Amino acid sequence: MQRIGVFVCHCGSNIAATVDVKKVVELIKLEPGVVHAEDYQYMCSEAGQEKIAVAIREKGLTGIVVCSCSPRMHEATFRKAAEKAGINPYMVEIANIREQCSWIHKDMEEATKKAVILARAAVAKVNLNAPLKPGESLVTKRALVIGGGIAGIQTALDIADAGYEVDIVEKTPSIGGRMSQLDKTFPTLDCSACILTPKMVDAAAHEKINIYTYSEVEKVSGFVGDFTVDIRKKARYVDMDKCTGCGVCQEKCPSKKAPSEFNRGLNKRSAIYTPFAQAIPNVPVIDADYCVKLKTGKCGLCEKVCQAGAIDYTQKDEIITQKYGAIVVATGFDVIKLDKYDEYAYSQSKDVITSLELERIMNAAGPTKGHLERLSDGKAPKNIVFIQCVGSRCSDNRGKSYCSKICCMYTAKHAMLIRDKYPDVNVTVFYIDVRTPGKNFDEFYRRAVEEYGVNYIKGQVGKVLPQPDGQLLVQGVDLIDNKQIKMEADMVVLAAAIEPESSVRKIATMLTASIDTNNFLTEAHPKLRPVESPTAGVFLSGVCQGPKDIPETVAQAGAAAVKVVGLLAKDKLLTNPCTAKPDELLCNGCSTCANVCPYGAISYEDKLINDHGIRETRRVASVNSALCQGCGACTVACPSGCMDLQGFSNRQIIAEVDAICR
Amino acid sequence: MSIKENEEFRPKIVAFCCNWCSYAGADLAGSSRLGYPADVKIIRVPCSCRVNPMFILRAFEKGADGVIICGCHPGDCHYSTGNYYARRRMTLLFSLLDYVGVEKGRTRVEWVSAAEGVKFSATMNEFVEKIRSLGKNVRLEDLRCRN
Amino acid sequence: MQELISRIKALLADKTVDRVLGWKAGDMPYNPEPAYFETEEDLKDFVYDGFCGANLSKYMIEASKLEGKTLVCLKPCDTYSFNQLIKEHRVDREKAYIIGVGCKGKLDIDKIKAQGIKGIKSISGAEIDGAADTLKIDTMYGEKTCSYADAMLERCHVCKGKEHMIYDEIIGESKDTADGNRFDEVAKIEAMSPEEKFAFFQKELSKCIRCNACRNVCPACSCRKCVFDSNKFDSAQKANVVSFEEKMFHIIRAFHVAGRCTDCGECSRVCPQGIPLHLFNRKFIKDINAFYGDYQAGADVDAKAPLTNFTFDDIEPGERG
Amino acid sequence: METAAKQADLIREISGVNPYKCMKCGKCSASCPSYNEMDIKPHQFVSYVLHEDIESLVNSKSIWKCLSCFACVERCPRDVKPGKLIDAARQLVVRQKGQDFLLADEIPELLDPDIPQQLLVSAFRKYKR
Repeated sequence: MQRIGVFVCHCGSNIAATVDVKKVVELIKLEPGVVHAEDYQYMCSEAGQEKIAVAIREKGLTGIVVCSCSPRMHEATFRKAAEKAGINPYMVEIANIREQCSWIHKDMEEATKKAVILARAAVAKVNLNAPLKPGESLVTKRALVIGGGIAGIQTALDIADAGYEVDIVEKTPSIGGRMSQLDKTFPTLDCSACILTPKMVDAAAHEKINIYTYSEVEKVSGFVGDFTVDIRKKARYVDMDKCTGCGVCQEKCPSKKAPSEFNRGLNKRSAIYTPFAQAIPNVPVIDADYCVKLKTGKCGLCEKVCQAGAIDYTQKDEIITQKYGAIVVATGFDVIKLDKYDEYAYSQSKDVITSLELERIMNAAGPTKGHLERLSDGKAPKNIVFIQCVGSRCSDNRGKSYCSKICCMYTAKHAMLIRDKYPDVNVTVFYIDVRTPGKNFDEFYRRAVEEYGVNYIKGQVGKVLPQPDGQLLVQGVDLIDNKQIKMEADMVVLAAAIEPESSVRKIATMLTASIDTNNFLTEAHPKLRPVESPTAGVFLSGVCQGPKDIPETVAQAGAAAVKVVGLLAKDKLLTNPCTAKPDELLCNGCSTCANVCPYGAISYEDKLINDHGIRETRRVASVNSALCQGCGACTVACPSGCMDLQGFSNRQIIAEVDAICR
Repeated sequence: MSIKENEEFRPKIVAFCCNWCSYAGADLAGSSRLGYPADVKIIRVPCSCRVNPMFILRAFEKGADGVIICGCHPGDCHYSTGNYYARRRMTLLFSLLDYVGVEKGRTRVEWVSAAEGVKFSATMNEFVEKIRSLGKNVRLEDLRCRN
Repeated sequence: MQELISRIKALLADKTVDRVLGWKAGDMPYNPEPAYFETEEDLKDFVYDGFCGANLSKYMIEASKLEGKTLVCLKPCDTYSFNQLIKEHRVDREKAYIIGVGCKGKLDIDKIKAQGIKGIKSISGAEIDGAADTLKIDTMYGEKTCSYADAMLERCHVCKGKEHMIYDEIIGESKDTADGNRFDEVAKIEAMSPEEKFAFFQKELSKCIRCNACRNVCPACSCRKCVFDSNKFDSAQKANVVSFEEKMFHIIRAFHVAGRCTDCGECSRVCPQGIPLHLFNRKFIKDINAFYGDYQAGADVDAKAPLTNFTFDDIEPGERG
Repeated sequence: METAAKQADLIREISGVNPYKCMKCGKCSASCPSYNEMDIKPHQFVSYVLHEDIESLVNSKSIWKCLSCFACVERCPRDVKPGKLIDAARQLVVRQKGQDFLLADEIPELLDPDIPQQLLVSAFRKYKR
């Protein structure tokens, strides 16, 4: 029988206000095995931990139950405290009487009763705990960054500057991401390319950074410190070493009908292309869907004009397998599809555009060379209407329930830039709320109103009706004047909601990183661990975790990099000792467990077994504890109960069930 | 011990929650103060695939009135495939329990992510309500366990 | 039967096999029992007729550990069990010489007795070589007859077919005796109200005396030590006092063999209390077929078992298939 | 006061609308083809229910000017469905008059050039038995 000490935390008043902690102490003392029980203000404090240590020494405790907050919060704290006081850290169990009790119940009697039951269950479990010892695994000193936008670039630069090798995997032909598509950035109106391009160059030139563009992550296996990743390098049909980036091939290419991804499909590009002038690497790719040579075997013009001899139509996809200690997801975002918003006539009129399309139109390298003009007839617009929250803050099934966060600011930016460059253009913004938390943000928005005379109307637009003469009839409401407004516009700009890049789901599944209902990756803790995924060794950078602007993204990228560096700086990691363990005497050798193991951690061997004096060589399971992650799938698959999970054994769980149902 | 007629029926409910999603979802429900009845007691397991049918039957045998298993959404399992196995096992087990006359509402599987505190709380409220309407479990109880 | 015996003798004589796993005559004309035969002399008791329902594949687990080859007689439905045991590495194919014996349906003495036929002295017409139409029963009260089909085991009315799934040679003819729908009984229970279902199983299972015959005969229930005998779950057998213990036992037993049970029907055949235990297993089989596609355990050694497999869009627990 | 609360509850019950979901964006009013005819605008309907001023609603012109075109229901980003509130207020009046149900035979005599025909169609759809 264990000698168990129970420690009940008040958590200030968080627990004590709803749970009668004295009563819990009094009742839990009656449980078999409990030789000590006490309560304290803050068990997690230095003094609280000392109480545990003193009790271990004085009462010879062999097991500890702490009734406190969630084990996800302080299990590690109390395990360390126990270890310091000389008992095995895995002899500690937590009864979660805060998140699962005091915080959700109001009635003190009821909450106290439940707290006692939860404590009993923990005591019943500890009675069956056994000391466990973690194994060790080596750390591969190399990081993978998935996504080559500003988030990925910054993370990679920071990791590389700390002296570790980093690979960036980017699925498009160039790094740069969404930021490279922007014209200016708020709230200072710097030119986006002017501040991004140097970072791209830095990344490309960094000796510790290796960039795989036009590549995708195909498969991930392993675990923190020792991931093995397959990267598919898509056939580029251009030899990266030979190409000089002269651009002649793109000029001569006869197939110029492919919609330009970089310009959001607003104009066309050639089949062989670099997405934009500052692309890194400055090596084009051939789009096999449009290349005449690859489709019909005829043409081959680019090969003929290429003086470097870099064109290679025979190139094939290549799989690169690499080991990494840590993985950063920086997959970024896209704007939502607007096909469910017929009322805004996005698909009916070329002059109804998204804000990201406007960025391209205003950009000197864009489809209109930076001239503000209507895409339908090339005329200069006189009246522009901006509509906010298109698909954001929607609780219906058409849009997203969250605020996309960046739209208020970029719309103020657009309005201001237009009024600055074209003072005779009237700009109207329909808004629900203007949200400008951020340094110099509200000042920025006020300048748009006060200095640039942008007409902000509180209210929404109900519909946009294209007129026969090409004008757009905008019907909205002014909630302050309590008037319905009908106005003509020649351009309507929609602040479409942003959503995580579509490939993130697949990547999250490969990484077993959790994802929320909106496809944003979940952080390990919403406040305290915002750049880590709950999956060890996986970190989050940029909009894949939630909407954010450039400064926030860069800050988060740096934070993720520090977490990665902290991990890579270690030579060894302790592995989870809660692994599966077979009882050879009971093993049938049937292989059922191996069939469900996701890690291939179970193998079979013919082994001489001494079963109470009967010696027999037979086939039995053995678990590689370095590979086993402790999910327990095998324990249920095993019919004989031979396979058990250390730390969550069958008997332990049954004891908890019994204690709860008592 | 029989329930007195004027006494409100307070069911015993065991909730198995996987450590990575649902337990964290329960924590989020807690820190968001989204209440649910105290009848629900949570047992932390590493993954929904750790839940052995033996545990469920044991709970019923010892007098539980309902058992709910919560895990990561399919596709989001921390161990990548655990909840897929759990899904098949529980589908078949629940179907058999229904077949032997255990009311279907007494067992439930719900996928709750770490971000779904609201869903966790709503699910538990709903489940407790359901069990209250079904009343005490007598069909799988071991009569010797009654006091 | 003569052809079978002479072939067995030859195989024993030329040392192809060291022993034979078959059936020997019992003390009554209708209760032959599984037995090993090592010499020609032993074989005088060898019998194979309509009452040899016992599935011998499970005995091959122990036989696989013996020196040399064991000849085993397997009926078509027994071969599914044998395949399943190969899949689970419980038997050694190399140690087995399988004679696929013909089968025209196996008989259930209780069904004969239920027709009021008592004081049985001898039975003819159960020989495997015959037409298997009518049984002639010589009783203390004179000669009675009974149709072969009416005397068949429940499982033979839902026969899986006359093909042997695995064998070294086949001796004798087989017949597909199916004349019923395998899942009719299950569907009947499914259609009941929860109260009726509970009452039905309560009534059946309360007969259980926990003799473990079902477990011991089951080729899938072949654990070295059953969970109900070990302390792994604190679930070791306790005194038989109330009804639930049996329910727990039978539900878990059925769950442990789910996806592995070939529906050989031995559990129901051997139950001394006549509990239709196959109704548990068959419910699982019906559900597996409905939810995850048709699956016959033991038909294909390489197929993935339903419970160690999944698809991304499997139905959710509680949903109907 | 108490009856006002009761009536507000009734409107919520009939319409199935939770007015607390409204984020006051005004898209309903922006979409409404009868906006100018209405004394209480669609977006105000929601706040009237919220503030339990049902008296004003049932006496408003708006409930008879609403075309039941459901543009506001269709486009509301928060699933508040002001059109259903208006419908409910109208039903409240109809019920007070003891005319819970509408028969096809009664429609011709209800036809009035001032009432949009779609209102009748919509009412029939909703109140017929």
